[in-house]
Amino acid sequence: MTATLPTHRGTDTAVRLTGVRKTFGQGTRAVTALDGIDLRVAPGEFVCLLGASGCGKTTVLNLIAGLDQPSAGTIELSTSRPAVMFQEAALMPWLTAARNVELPLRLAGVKKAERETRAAELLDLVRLSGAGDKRPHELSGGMRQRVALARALASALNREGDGAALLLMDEPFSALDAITRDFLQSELLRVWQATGTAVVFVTHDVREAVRLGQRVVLLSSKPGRVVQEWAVADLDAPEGALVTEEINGRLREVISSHAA
Amino acid sequence: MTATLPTHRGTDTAVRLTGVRKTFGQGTRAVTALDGIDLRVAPGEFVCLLGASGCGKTTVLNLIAGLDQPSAGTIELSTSRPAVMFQEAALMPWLTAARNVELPLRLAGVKKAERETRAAELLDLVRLSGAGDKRPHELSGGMRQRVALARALASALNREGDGAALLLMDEPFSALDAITRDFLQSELLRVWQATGTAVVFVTHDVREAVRLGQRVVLLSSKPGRVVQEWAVADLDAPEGALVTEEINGRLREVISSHAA
Amino acid sequence: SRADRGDTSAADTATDQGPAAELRLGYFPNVTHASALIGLEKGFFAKELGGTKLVPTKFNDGPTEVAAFLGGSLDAGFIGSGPAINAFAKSDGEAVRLVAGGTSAGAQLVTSADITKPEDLVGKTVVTPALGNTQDVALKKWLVDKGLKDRVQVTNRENAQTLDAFKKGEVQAAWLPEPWSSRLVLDAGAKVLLDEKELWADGKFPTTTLLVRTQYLKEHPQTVQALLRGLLTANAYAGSDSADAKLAVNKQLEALTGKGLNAAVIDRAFTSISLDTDPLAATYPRLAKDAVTAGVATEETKLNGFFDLGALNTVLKAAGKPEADAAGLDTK
Amino acid sequence: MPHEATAPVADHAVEGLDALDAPPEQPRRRTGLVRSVLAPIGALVLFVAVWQALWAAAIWPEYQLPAPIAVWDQVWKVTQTGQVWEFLWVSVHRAIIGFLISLAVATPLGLLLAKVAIVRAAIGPVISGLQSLPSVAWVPAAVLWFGTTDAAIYTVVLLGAVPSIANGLVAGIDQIPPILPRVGKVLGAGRVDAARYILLPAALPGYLAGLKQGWAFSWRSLMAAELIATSPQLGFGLGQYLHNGMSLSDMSMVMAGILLIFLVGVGIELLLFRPLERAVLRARGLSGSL
Amino acid sequence: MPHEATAPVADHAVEGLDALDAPPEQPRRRTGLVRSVLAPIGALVLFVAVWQALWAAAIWPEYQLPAPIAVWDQVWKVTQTGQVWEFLWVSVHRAIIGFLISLAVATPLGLLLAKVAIVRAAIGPVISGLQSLPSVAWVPAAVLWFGTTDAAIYTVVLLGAVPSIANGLVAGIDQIPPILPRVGKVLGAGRVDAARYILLPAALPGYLAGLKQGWAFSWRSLMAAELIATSPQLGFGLGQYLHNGMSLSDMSMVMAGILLIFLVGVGIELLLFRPLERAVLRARGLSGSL
Ligand SMILES: Nc1ncnc2c1ncn2[C@@H]1O[C@H](COP(=O)(O)OP(=O)(O)OP(=O)(O)O)[C@@H](O)[C@H]1O
Ligand SMILES: Nc1ncnc2c1ncn2[C@@H]1O[C@H](COP(=O)(O)OP(=O)(O)OP(=O)(O)O)[C@@H](O)[C@H]1O
Ligand SMILES: [Mg+2]
Ligand SMILES: [Mg+2]
Repeated sequence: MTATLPTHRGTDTAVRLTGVRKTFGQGTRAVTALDGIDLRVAPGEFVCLLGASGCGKTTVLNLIAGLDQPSAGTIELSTSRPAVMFQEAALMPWLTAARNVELPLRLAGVKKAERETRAAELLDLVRLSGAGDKRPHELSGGMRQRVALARALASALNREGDGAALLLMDEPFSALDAITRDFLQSELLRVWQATGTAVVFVTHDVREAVRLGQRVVLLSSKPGRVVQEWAVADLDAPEGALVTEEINGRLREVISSHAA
Repeated sequence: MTATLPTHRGTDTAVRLTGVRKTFGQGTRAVTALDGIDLRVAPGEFVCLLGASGCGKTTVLNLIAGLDQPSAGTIELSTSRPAVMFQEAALMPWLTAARNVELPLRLAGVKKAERETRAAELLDLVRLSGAGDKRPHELSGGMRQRVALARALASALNREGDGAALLLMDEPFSALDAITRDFLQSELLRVWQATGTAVVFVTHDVREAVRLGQRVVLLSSKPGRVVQEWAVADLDAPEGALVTEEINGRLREVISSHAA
Repeated sequence: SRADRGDTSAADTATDQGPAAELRLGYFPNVTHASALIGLEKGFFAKELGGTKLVPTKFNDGPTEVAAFLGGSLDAGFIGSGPAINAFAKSDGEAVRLVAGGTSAGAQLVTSADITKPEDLVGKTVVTPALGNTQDVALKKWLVDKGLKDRVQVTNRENAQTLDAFKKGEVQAAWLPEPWSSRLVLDAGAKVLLDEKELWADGKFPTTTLLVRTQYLKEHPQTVQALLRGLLTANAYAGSDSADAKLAVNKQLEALTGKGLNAAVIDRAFTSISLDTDPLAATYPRLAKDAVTAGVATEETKLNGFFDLGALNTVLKAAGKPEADAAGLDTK
Repeated sequence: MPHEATAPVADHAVEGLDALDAPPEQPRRRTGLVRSVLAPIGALVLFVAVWQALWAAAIWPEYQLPAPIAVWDQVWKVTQTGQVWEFLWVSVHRAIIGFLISLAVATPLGLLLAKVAIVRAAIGPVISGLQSLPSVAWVPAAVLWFGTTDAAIYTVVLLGAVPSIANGLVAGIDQIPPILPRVGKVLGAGRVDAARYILLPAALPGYLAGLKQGWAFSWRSLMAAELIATSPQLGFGLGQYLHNGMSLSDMSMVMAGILLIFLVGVGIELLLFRPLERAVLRARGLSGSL
Repeated sequence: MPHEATAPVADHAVEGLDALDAPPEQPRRRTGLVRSVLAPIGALVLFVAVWQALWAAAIWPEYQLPAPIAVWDQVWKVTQTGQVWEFLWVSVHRAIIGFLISLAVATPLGLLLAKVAIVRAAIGPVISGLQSLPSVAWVPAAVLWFGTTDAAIYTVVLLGAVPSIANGLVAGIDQIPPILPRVGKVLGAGRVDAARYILLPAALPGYLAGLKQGWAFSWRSLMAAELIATSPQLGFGLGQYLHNGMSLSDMSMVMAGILLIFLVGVGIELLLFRPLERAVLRARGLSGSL
């Protein structure tokens, strides 16, 4: 996993959301999930998105990925197609784990032999070297999540000269044990540093957010709005613990204010 | 949610697994997920199951629930049908959230009016009072998980005179933010104390396991075996932190020994 | 088992039960079933049947009518001589009896203008309406006689299709019953190469006959006689007032199929058929033999017992007409 | 305005399927309305225009390709005389009764086939084999066994529709994500409850596809069966009308018959299956391009 | 031993569908083998026994219910003379060619219908309407337009099978969990790639169900066409054999014809669709009771 790709820090933003609103449904059943989201991610930046369950994090990622259209506001991207890891594993049930990882390479027209090597490397990275020929239904929940991670990385790493790269991840480690999670966090950081891709990372684990991110963005719920941001790059352990405390407190506030 | 049901501490075990082995597939593709599992859960006991991703925790729960048959060994249950919360939400896509929660009651022949009241109470409990008439695809990942939790609770609370009750939960809070998770942990403890049901609880969060459980059971992987157990009932905060440290260390050992 | 019990069918034990409550009468919407059409249009059958309810049932093809006979859901019916023999043969001489003739003659081999003698047919395909039907047997027998058997192809098509195919030039020859031979001649410019009349003594051969279910015949002979009286009246009417009879036929055709034939076709068709209650029993052994010669059947059907002309002769006698002859085929 | 007219039918049908918890329709967008009314009409107009052009070019003689207007005249004629209502009534009511009986027979059969391995192994292939038998092949046998009665007609229809619906249900059940029946089991569903509350609703999209095919088979088989005979007991249906056109080799009548049969097929699709399908898929968030 | 014989065919078929990444068959358990061979045979034996018993009881006269042996004699006769191979060859090769053409036409059509809303609105109902037109209705028209040639026969077969396959594919695509096409999109699949790598394989279970129905339609339509259109150019197929049985009112010949047609249907099911279906479902962990 030593692939290095040209980084594109030339443009000044990887993503910019301006006044984005998203409403699902019509009439009386309409739900406004997001309202007036402004967010800018610099090229190569690692941004963590936090918020209560159901506040609209997934919706933000979907909008950035171009899978949904905002009801209002604009979204600018410097890349034509970000790599996405969904909240569900969403593996193709008819493909083995290895073939699932190969899929983005196949779609990009990579040759079979190279595809296979790269998929094997990525499966190795997520500690699933032996499970390449298993089908999704034969994998445990955490294994499926790791295959999805490998697939997202395959998609992220396979982009040549395509603007600033961008990786969107929706709770990628939620189904993993602490040790595997630790390990994969480091691997993710390594990949991020090596490729200089911008990352938008959704998580529920505040400590994870502080550990990984350069910036933490907190969303409120119903409707989702940006409540506060913290710069958390290069904090040492005690500082990190402090910020974590602070974010947790703010999160609690936001949730209870909503519940009230 | 003040339903109290007759507790059945009369029998001496809620579940007993003896020498359980589980192999998936045949021939060269055979995978032994579990090998020689011995586990006893007393009535009313709260047992947490820990282990690396893919070590066989879900398989243990499936065997206890009677959804799979062990390849060897015996499983005894004092209840005819444990309540289960799966790792995936597994909601019925054609039913609204409220109807999903009502489903176990409907299958038990509960009257419509009562069903609706109870489902509303449970949705309230998981903080989804407003989402009762939404369909699964309109819910966020965390919301789906909470509906599944409400459904499992509906199934667990609706048992009259059916041996010792048993609740199996597979990473029930993995998709939830810290605050909601805290809240639901307390609610779960309250329900557990009120009903005296035995609980087998799978989690990746060691602190959660120590906080909730009376006993923590650690599984090794490939094949899954019981490595060690800790009694963690009624620990105070520093003791808890110590045990958490210890379990984490052991978990790290188990995983790296496997990786070696 | 079946063998020990022997086949004692209900028909053998049936006894006269007086007039029936209902008579289910089968027929085709076709000129060769003219007696039936006239009788129905003019109410001759209903009048004679009196209290017996007449249920006319229109069929589209012989085999289905045979199936209805064998299945017991039809009491009497006009039908071609080929299927009639089949119905008798396939039920081992049980299910049906031939009680009267309907129409005789009315079939021609028509061809395109360039075919002027039988030998011109070599290498060509001749069409008949259906395998084993009256025209099919006649054509194949004729080919054998002419020594053309293996040099001329025979195929079956629905008459309507034959007409279109002839117009398109896909087909150059067909052996067809009325009104189709007339339609080919008048609408599609075909020429008559051979009229089947020429092959039979007196130019008479059975085209349509009247079958009755054996059990019905035994239980309700009076009803069958009433039906036959109606048939005689219809034939007589056709003989005396043929213009109106043609009109009646066309009216029925229009009611049944939504469209009548044009007058010229009806006129021409009527000249080649004759409506006669004589079943022409004497021709049947030859028909049975021809079927074997033609290769349609493997063994000659035994026709003994096929005819039951008692009712017909009673009616004919009452009308002061000569009795019909069963040619010895009325006993087993 | 076929579309607006369908809404109540759909709702009603959905109510009837309340057991399966199909949802109320969601509000419809205007573009959808316009599209679903205008698009088929556009397609129709285009088709007739091409036909008229071909006919006007006189490449084929009239008896091979009648003018659109000639076909329309035939339809108009039977409409004027009111006969068309008789045909439609005779055929449609029979097809619907036949379809409903098939449904009642095929649903338990499909459940058995899908869920009981031995039944599937034993008669699964037979059911598929039956499906591949042409309806006309059954006509003589049915008449022989049941006479020229409605029973014969329904036999032919059932032999066509039952295997198709049962196979559709089996396919639908085969595709259910296995977790759902497992959930049903742990929630305490017995065999019957599992079928009623889990399998049937979960298989509903596939089952509906099977029902559509089943309806097509019923209707086709009925048309074949109506060729049997016409009598006061059997009435005069569309199949007979078509057959008469054929035996008269009247192309415009044949095309009018085809048109009427086709219109009934399209009508049932638009009035019944389309809204049902739409409601079922929407409720599951499977809207696709609907 | 139909079962063992099927394995290579299945593997081959799966290879042909490599594009769709169907998996190799998994090792089969002995019980499965026994069951899938013995159960249908058991069902067959039971059926013949009941038939024989009914016949022996002589409730119906021989001409309504021929003895099993009489039907068998007919089959034996055509087998002896070798004619049966001609019938089978003529019919089966035609059905297969017709089916393959239908497949090639219906697959892109189905994709268009499923994914392009305007196409669906415009011609979706037409396709369903076409499906409900009996094949017999097309025969005279096809013969009129194309003469008694293979073209006429294939026209009838296509008109039967294409709508059915296309509708099956549409139903399959409608049921794809929406997340999968979304995944395809973010992984960079264009329209064609999405169809090839995501939609078609994801819809494969439903598509296969549609193919089964499509095959049934091809075969039925072919039989209907053969029943009506006959000529020396067209050869002598099973439909013609059946038709001759009907013309001669020979019940045992009719039943022998039905039997042969049925056996081909069952054979294709057992040799082709069953193993394919099994492989596809197994690969996805949807084994159910297979
Ligand atoms: N149906 C199956 N077929 C084959 N192998 C299976 C099957 N189900 C589970 N396994 C294997 O059994 C092992 C244990 O799986 P299990 O789902 O119990 O893990 P787990 O402990 O729940 O993991 P996680 O924490 O990731 O959910 C895994 O290696 C998995 O690949
Ligand atoms: N297709 C949809 N239709 C209607 N409502 C929707 C739809 N998708 C999302 N929502 C609503 O939008 C809100 C935000 O959902 P989203 O999935 O973005 O939450 P989230 O922040 O990702 O939550 P979680 O942490 O639980 O995954 C929720 O209230 C949800 O009910
Ligand atoms: Mg989310
Ligand atoms: Mg698990």
